[in-house]
Amino acid sequence: MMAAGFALFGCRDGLFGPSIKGKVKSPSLSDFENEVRLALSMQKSGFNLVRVPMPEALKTPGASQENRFGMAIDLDSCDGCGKCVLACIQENNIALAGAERAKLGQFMHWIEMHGGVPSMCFHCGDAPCEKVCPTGAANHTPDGISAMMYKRCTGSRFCGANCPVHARKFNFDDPVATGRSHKFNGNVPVRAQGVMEKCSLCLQRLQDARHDFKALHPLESWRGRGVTTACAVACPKNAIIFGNWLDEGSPLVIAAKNRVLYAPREVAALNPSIVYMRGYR
Amino acid sequence: MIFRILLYAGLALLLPGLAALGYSLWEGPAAWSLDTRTFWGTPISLFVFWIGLAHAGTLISAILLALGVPLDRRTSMLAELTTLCALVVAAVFPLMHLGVIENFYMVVPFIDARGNFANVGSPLVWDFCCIAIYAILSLVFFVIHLLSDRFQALEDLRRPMAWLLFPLVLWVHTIVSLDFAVTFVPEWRGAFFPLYFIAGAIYSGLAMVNVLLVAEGCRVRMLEKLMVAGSFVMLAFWGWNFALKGDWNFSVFAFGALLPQLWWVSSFRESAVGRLLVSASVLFGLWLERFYLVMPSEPQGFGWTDMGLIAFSLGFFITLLVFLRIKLRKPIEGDVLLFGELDEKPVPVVEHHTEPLTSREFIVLRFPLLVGVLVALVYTLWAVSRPAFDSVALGVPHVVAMFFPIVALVAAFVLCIRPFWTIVPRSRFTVLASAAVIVVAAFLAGMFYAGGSSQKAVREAGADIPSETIFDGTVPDSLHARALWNARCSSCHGTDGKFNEKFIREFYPVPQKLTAARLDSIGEDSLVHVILNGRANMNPYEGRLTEADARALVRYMRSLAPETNDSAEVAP
Amino acid sequence: MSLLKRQGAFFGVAPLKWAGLVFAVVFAFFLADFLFCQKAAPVRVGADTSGPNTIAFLHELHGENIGLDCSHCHTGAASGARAYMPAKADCMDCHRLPLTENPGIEKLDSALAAAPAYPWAHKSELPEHVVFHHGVHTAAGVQCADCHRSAGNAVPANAGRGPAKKNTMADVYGGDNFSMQSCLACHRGETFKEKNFRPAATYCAACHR
Amino acid sequence: MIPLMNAFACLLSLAMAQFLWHKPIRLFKEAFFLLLALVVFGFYAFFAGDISQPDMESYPFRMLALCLCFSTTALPNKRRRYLLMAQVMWLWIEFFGGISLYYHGVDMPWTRILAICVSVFGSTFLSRISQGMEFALMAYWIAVWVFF
Repeated sequence: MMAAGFALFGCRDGLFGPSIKGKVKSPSLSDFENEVRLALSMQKSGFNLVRVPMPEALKTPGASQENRFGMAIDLDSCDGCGKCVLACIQENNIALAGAERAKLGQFMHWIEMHGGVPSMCFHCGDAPCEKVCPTGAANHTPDGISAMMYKRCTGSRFCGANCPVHARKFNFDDPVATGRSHKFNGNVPVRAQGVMEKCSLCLQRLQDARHDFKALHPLESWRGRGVTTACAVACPKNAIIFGNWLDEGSPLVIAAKNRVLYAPREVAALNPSIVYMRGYR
Repeated sequence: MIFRILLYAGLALLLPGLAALGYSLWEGPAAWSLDTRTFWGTPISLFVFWIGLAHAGTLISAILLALGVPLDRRTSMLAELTTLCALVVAAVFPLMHLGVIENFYMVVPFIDARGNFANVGSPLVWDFCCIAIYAILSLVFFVIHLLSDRFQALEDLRRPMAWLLFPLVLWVHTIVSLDFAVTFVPEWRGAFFPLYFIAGAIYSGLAMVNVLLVAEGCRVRMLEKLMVAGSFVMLAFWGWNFALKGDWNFSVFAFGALLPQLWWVSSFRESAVGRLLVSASVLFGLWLERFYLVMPSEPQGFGWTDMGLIAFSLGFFITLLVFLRIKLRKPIEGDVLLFGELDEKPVPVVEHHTEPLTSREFIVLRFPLLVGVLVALVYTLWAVSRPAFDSVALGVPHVVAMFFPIVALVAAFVLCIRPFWTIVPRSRFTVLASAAVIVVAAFLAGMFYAGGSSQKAVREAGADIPSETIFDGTVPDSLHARALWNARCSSCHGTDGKFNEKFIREFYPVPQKLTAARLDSIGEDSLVHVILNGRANMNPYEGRLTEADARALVRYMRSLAPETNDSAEVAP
Repeated sequence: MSLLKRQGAFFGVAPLKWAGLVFAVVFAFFLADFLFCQKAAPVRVGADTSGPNTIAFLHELHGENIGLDCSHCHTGAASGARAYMPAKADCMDCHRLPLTENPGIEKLDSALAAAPAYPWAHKSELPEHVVFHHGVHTAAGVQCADCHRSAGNAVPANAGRGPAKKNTMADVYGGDNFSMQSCLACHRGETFKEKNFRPAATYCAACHR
Repeated sequence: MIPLMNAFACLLSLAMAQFLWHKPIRLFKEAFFLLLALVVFGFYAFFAGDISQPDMESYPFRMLALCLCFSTTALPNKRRRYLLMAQVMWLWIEFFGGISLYYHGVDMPWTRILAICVSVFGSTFLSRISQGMEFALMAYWIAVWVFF
């Protein structure tokens, strides 16, 4: 009954509070590099890709008609080195999986290799995860990012169950208390225990860029020029290109204009914002 | 006697179970077996199992009542009691399986101070509301039944309430099935899940009631036959599931459909142990079914915590049920008992034709249903108008799922308020108690409205000090320069290059006039030098501005300075 | 008829009791709201007179009346993300000179001499999952005092939601009574109607990360 | 192609309906025939249609509902009630099955649902169900089944 009482009042840590778990020192960069190497060694099998058209403006009410951010991953030049995974970890303070979960291949990485091809949340235009999220913690920004509001997440994991590509990672235990997280980037809060997390398309970079722009040009419209994601920066082959699908001048549109675009079969019908490029039209 | 044994058995299961529950609350979802594809695991399979039982109890008693099939009071009360206890057990699991339990209130589609609103398109929200409403109504139904032998007013309520509950139960369990049918998980695809779940619920519920009847030391042949007949129907569902997705589980088949056929052996059928075994195997088989349904992939590390949770659910249920059964001995057993041969020869029903929409139930229900529909409409419109849905395309299928439960709740309230008002004794205690209940409810509503408070961040020391420039990176353009000027220089030199009269005249000797011509003659570099290192009254900004900033400032200053020789007072 | 009678039974008996019940319900609701709502402690910055030779910093001596705007000392308040606290160097820009004939000037000088390089520190912080950019709001025409009410003009952050509390303390600045509620109220255009700001973003990811 | 399949399904359920609710009504007999019907429908759906189509998921059970509708017209007593319940079951399958498919991007079969609603509402007013009325109802159901 007392346990049920805890459940009612939500004392995750029982009577003693988290302090009992103690303070642990945070891991070093090399630990993360080792984990990425491990993840690459036991990477999942590849997607089977189907052709998709170039992403267009979203139809949902309130969706922006001038911004839809996304990425295109060039399969011709990507060699699956996995530098993007590490860059993503450092940008977004992603925690280590811990030994026993790592053995099962359950990493927290937002970017995972599927048959030598990086894959992350595809930021689907009509995302199944958002449809089933009970609290609205998983929701869509007007400019096409499938965002997570971690403070609003109640950890029902319905979104994770409903993601066709399993891009969502669940924080089974407290990354800080268990000493599995290192805060590389002060701009991104470390996710707490019990919330679902996933690729945010480097939301923080977009937010900062938008604000700095709006502060100086309050009346002009911001197209996200000059912003790029950590994985795109890190890619030595420039295989990952970030940009704005609705902006003719954006590097993304320029790169993808005369390429053949693909997406995994599971999400091809869900209007993904992130596509693969292979071959020329 | 049998009850005491059951009570001890229940406690023996409950206590270790509590330990497991406490541990999984402490540890969070990591405690039980999950993996990257199985996000729910044991608790939710238990939830589906017990909620199925919870629905079956009322379903059996309400359907039979609504359809006019006579069922004796004791059996039907047992069924309803099962419902209540199973509901309490089932309610624990969705709550404890959450990652952030203290945020569970965010699932309630109820306005919150910040204007957040639950996503009414999510089956979990439907679940929460439907099950809550169902719990309230089945409790009311049970209480009415409990008191119905003393008050005719309540006895008259039973059939209308049954007609309300009958669709509600089906609806609620359908919603539970939609939790799975809606998703993209290949193992859960199935537009037939509503029927599938309902059939499973009735089947397991019949088994449970039969088990309890064995404990009561009596039997109702009709229910046994219904159970065995149910095994046929379940077979069809499993067969179709196999045809659709090719997953077939032999143990489920064996326990759920094969073993129950032992009922045909008369010696088995006649012995209490035999009946117990048959019903128990049905229950076990259906639990297995739910277990494998909820875990699409082979569960990794199915450990003692899962066992403990199972033990907890079982022990909690038994303890609760037996406790209530002992407490309510008199009202449950008090009535005339007619057991057994009810269904052998169906009583010939004289076809007396009632004009459409004129049956007694309908006349009683007419007004409450109307009110219910109105309230549900208003609620739905209000909910959809919440700002949370500015960017969500809501369709009818999203909002319709909560419609009928709300109708049923309001209708039942309108239906019951008057008879209860007439029969409730006006003792001081009841008045105070009901008032207290209402006030507590209001308090809880207030808690939900307030929502949680997010704790402040602690900023590491020194972060307050501006980095040497607030615009790091590229060489500032004119807009940056203007911002810099307004922040750093305008307090003396004025935003427009005119002096800030209030400040300068009072405290500083006025610098000499500086026209565009003079600016040009001094030259950019030396002006930058002045800005960085200071001069007579000009402060050094070395370390607070980069040279790039200073240069941009000079250019900006130049743009402020008018070409004409008079009255330009731009001064370094 | 019976309905009427019932209502008589309802209200005829003891209207006071019913009124009391209703009051209790409403009270309980708001009590719970008050107890569990998002708190933010008022922050007093400036008038810190602890220590032997320190002097109360008064914003009204440095504000409008001598034509300095906030962003002169709080660098970035007008254009950056954060409004920083002035370093000692920023104070000395002006205080190098004797700015007044006031006899307290020696005390001021000694205080300034004793002051550390970075005398001020923020007392109120936003949670780290919240993004607030001062420059955007300034550019949109929001005055500092709209949110940071000053001794001069008392426009509390919760304007429109409650009576504007005229503050009596010398200098209450900073994040008193900031809540997502008040942010959203303004972003939805429910408060500060008279200033008719442009409509602002209300989707989660605009301010949260 | 699809209407043809539906038409055959319709005939099949009409045929299976002949076995149900013959006096003396015995629980096990009916249950057995229900099982039989479901198995037959299942095989039909499996072989006649493309299982991977989402709207085939509930096909046999929709056939069963239709079959029950047909069979209730032959009931000895309480026909109107059971007629209603059979149609409501059909409605139930269509509606909630539709919701679950709606989340997979399939549109709700509104016309069919509305048509069944109409017949449900209409048949609440049937006093006694004459031969002609039986025929009319069956024709209506068949039309709804095959064409909507």
